[in-house]
Amino acid sequence: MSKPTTTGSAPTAFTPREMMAIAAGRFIADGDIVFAGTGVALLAAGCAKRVQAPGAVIFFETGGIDPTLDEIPLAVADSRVMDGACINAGIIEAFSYVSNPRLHTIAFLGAAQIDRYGNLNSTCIGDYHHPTVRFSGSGGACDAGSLAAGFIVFMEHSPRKFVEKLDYLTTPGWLEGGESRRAAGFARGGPIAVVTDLCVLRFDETTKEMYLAERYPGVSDDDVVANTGFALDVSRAVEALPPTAEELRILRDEVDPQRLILG
Amino acid sequence: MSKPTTTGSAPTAFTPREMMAIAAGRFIADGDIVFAGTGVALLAAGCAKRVQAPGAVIFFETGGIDPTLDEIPLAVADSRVMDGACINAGIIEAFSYVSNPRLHTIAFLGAAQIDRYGNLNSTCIGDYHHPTVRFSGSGGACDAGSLAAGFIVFMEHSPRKFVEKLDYLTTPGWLEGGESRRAAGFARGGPIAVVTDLCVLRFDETTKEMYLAERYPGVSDDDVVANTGFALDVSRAVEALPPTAEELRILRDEVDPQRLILG
Amino acid sequence: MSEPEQIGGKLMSLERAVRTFVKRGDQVALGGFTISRNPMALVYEIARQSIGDLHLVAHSNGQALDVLVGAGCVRRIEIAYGGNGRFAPTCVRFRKAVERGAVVVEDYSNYQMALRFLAGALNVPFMPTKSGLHTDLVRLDGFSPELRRVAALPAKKLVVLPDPFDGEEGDVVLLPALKPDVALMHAQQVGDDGTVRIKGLTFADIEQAKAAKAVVVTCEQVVPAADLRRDPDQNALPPFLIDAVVPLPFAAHPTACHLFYDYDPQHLNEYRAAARDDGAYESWLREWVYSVADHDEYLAKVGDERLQRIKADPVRGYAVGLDRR
Amino acid sequence: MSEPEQIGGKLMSLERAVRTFVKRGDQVALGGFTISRNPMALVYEIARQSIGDLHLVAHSNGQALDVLVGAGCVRRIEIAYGGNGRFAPTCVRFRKAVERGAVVVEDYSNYQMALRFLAGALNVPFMPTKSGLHTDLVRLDGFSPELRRVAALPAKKLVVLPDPFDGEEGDVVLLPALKPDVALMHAQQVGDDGTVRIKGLTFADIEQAKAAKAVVVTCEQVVPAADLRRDPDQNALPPFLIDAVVPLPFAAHPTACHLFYDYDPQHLNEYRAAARDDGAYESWLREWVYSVADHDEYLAKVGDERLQRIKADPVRGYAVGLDRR
Repeated sequence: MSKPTTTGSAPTAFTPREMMAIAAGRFIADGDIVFAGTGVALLAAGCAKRVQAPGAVIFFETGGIDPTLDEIPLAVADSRVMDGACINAGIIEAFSYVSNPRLHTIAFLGAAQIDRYGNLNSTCIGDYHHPTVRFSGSGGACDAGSLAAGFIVFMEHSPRKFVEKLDYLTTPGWLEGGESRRAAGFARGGPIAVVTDLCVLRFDETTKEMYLAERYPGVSDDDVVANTGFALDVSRAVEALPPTAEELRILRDEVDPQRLILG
Repeated sequence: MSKPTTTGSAPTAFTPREMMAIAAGRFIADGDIVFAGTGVALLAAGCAKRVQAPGAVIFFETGGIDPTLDEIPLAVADSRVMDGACINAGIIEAFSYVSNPRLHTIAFLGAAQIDRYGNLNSTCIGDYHHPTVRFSGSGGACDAGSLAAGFIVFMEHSPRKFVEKLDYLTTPGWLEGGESRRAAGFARGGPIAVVTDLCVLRFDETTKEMYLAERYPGVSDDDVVANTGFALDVSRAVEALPPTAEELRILRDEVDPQRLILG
Repeated sequence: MSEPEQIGGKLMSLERAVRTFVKRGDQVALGGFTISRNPMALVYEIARQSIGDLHLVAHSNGQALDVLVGAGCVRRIEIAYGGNGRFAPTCVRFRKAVERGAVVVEDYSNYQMALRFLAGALNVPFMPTKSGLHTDLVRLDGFSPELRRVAALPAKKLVVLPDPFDGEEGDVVLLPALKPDVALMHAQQVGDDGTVRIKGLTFADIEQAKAAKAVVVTCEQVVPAADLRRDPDQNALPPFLIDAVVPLPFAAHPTACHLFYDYDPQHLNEYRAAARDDGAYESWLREWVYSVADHDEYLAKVGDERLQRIKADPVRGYAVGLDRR
Repeated sequence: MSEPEQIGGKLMSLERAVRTFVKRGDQVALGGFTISRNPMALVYEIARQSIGDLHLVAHSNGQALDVLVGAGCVRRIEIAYGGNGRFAPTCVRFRKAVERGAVVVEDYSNYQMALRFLAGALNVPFMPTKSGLHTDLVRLDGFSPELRRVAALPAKKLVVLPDPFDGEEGDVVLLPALKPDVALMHAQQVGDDGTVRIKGLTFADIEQAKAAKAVVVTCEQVVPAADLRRDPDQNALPPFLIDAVVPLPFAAHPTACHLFYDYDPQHLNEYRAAARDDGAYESWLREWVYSVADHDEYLAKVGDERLQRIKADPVRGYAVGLDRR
């Protein structure tokens, strides 16, 4: 099936990547600590901080906390996460903040596969001992998924990625759903939403199963279902608010003026 | 019984405290990390570094490592342990060095009581829950006694202090003697010597029981036995080498010129 | 940070910081070490506000511990060392209170207490160590099971675990995490965004702050955030862990503040002398704590001449040649 | 320190440092993180000396990992992340080697690996964490029991322990300590006494150095010890943990060294392109590693113009406005 590439008419035309950054950024509240990573996650964090959450702190798992970000870092160890930070911490110190129950840390994560409970695979495809495709591995994803107050997932929406069963469970989401995450020993956390190039998905409060929450303008329920490798409840779906002109201006002119991530 | 207060004739007359500092300092080898504390321990470390162990590192459990010591610190948290140090570490970092199997850390410790196996009490006299006398507590003594490559104890020699049974075992020595220290789970360490105002005591290689190794000039075996609250092997005792003129000069003119510890 | 000059609403008076963040019965972590960077102004204010039944947690503490105990604010203590170095090998009011049964103590070592703060900071239930195996620190509880229950403490002082990897490591001691209600500390500088910089040894202050549910910092100076953010490597704590900032020069007196001032030997000696006698100590408390309205009045009592005398050499960090007898 | 100019005999050439401290089959900890402060000169020299069968341990590593794997020096890897950020979301030679079964991998997370280095640094058998419960990181071993035995690794990848304090904490994961044979790292400055200063983020370099049996440091500058001892707060490692010091400007190239130079986007892009094809990669290795005699020749190949282009702004720490596409 085909996906929309640009939606709307000038001056509020936008790309799916722009929509993703803005939709994800809307989940951030003032005062949140944002475990940002790089790429579109960083755009989302940058938008959130400039739109509705000026007191949010952009945080890198390497230990760079609240840097100026005058330039976009291309890796979480980039010097650009250190410049003007309030503190350059070690890795252990950085994750101690992620885990700190006083702090409302929200992580942005990506993955190669996701299942209906928001568990993530960023390790491999195929048998773990003889993988057909090897990915980078967890990095800090498992840690953020385990310890943060919640996380938001960025995914390209395709049936290869939204799967019935993960090839490897790298990052704990709602595990087997229901109360299983708490029962496993996690005091908090879990996936809040999945932001794709088609839509925003959320998780049922009781079953913890993924459902379609918001379709982007121009996307149908069928588009989403066709690109999802498991059965999906679409009964609660509404159309997402498109990016405002102001959101787009901030994203393009302030967050990534060099278009290093927007492309 | 009476103890000698000054021994020998000018210019090599010396006090028991001077003898203690110099006798203890002689146990330090070049390259040792010396867990120094304050008081006479610091004098011993200062002597060792200037006499036979120029490459020894004077180390404070607070984290000040190899400071200039242009002035004598009066507590291990004194700014004088920070000035000119190679590193100002945290407490956890400091004890990680004590525990590091690559490093030969020798600790100088004091105590209120010691038993025949070199176990130490610096916590209380009487029942722990209703003590008749309360002392400062372990501080880092239990840690150094547990983790360092070895330790040397400074004691005032009296039957009240050299006891059959400790009121509280704060710092592990050879525990119940023999192989009991290794069996308890310690990979290394244990008391090397006890340096008192009368003598130097060491521990039998097999039984780990304390024995008299060196009497100070002018001290008899009987003086030592009378001041020790448990049976003591004196059969191996020799007379200690008195401080040399050079050792005394270094101690008095370089290590503690203000006589803050020598008195 | 809409109002940097107010440090996001965290800038407050000593009186308000203590009233807001220290409650009767709280578990309080004391920063500093023996005679260095003790949060003394906060301690005097706690005594003035008569906040009682405190549960103190510290590795080695001296003057702050002794004044809080002496003023009757303390009910329980978990600690490794109560002393002031050469100025009181065992803190006098601490010693008397334990011997009289006025406070209950549970003993650990310095490393053990620091690791317990680290466990709290990492939000894990315990930290392992080989320190203390077969000692009375491990064998003897200071707190009864009933007290543990009533005070919501871990069910056990600690746990000795055989090597869970079936190797040759032998036993290991598991130390339960500490999560104090409030950490009190004194720093050299706080940025007007709330970033904290400590110079010299940090002891376990950073772990204490991360483990605590609230953090109150007194400081020598509030400086522009940009000054501290020019070298983030040197900063100790981020703004989002700090609840109250009280700028108070000499707030660690009579203990030292590296690069700013030395300990005050005369004050510490006079304190020790007074502490030995109950009556003299009551007078001391009246003179130096209860009858003193605030920190300015305290400093006026100490006197400019004395403060000048302990002023630190800005390179060496202490008062060179100070008479310390 | 009888011969400060020789750093107590620890000052040595790249060739000698590698020959002395890196042996076939060693467990090697890689410092740095993805594209920052990787010990690249050491890695190139290991490849030139054809030291094989290495067991790499790292949290997140990129370029150093990929070159060592690509040059066939690596047999086993314990790691959290093999990538170069935007310059290779998964390192290409690493990916190919795993898919071809040329290396065996055991996966952990960043925090888990950092905690394992901390356990080694503290010389305790394990560290606890709540991270990874019920994931395949905890459920699936990468190494077989036989391999664990032969390679003298801990008998288990990790242990899941129920709350030993009988409280409400639930399960906790115990991660076994790492004690690498050698830690390789690159620092900005080393004093002529061997004191190491790292500027910017330290990642887990400090824990790795403390956990390792030997530590080899390349550095941008050797400076007088007195310069570093003027502010001991800023120093990362004491001299007594350092075995070899190799002063080599740009020894982290093409990864970044904060305050000194940025990563080299052009080099990283060319590397990725070459890595995709076995033949092209062989040529790349021949051109950039095997046919290069030493670090000076390497820098001459990179060229002054390129090195000037990536030179960092001394305040911001990176090359402002660098073309990073």
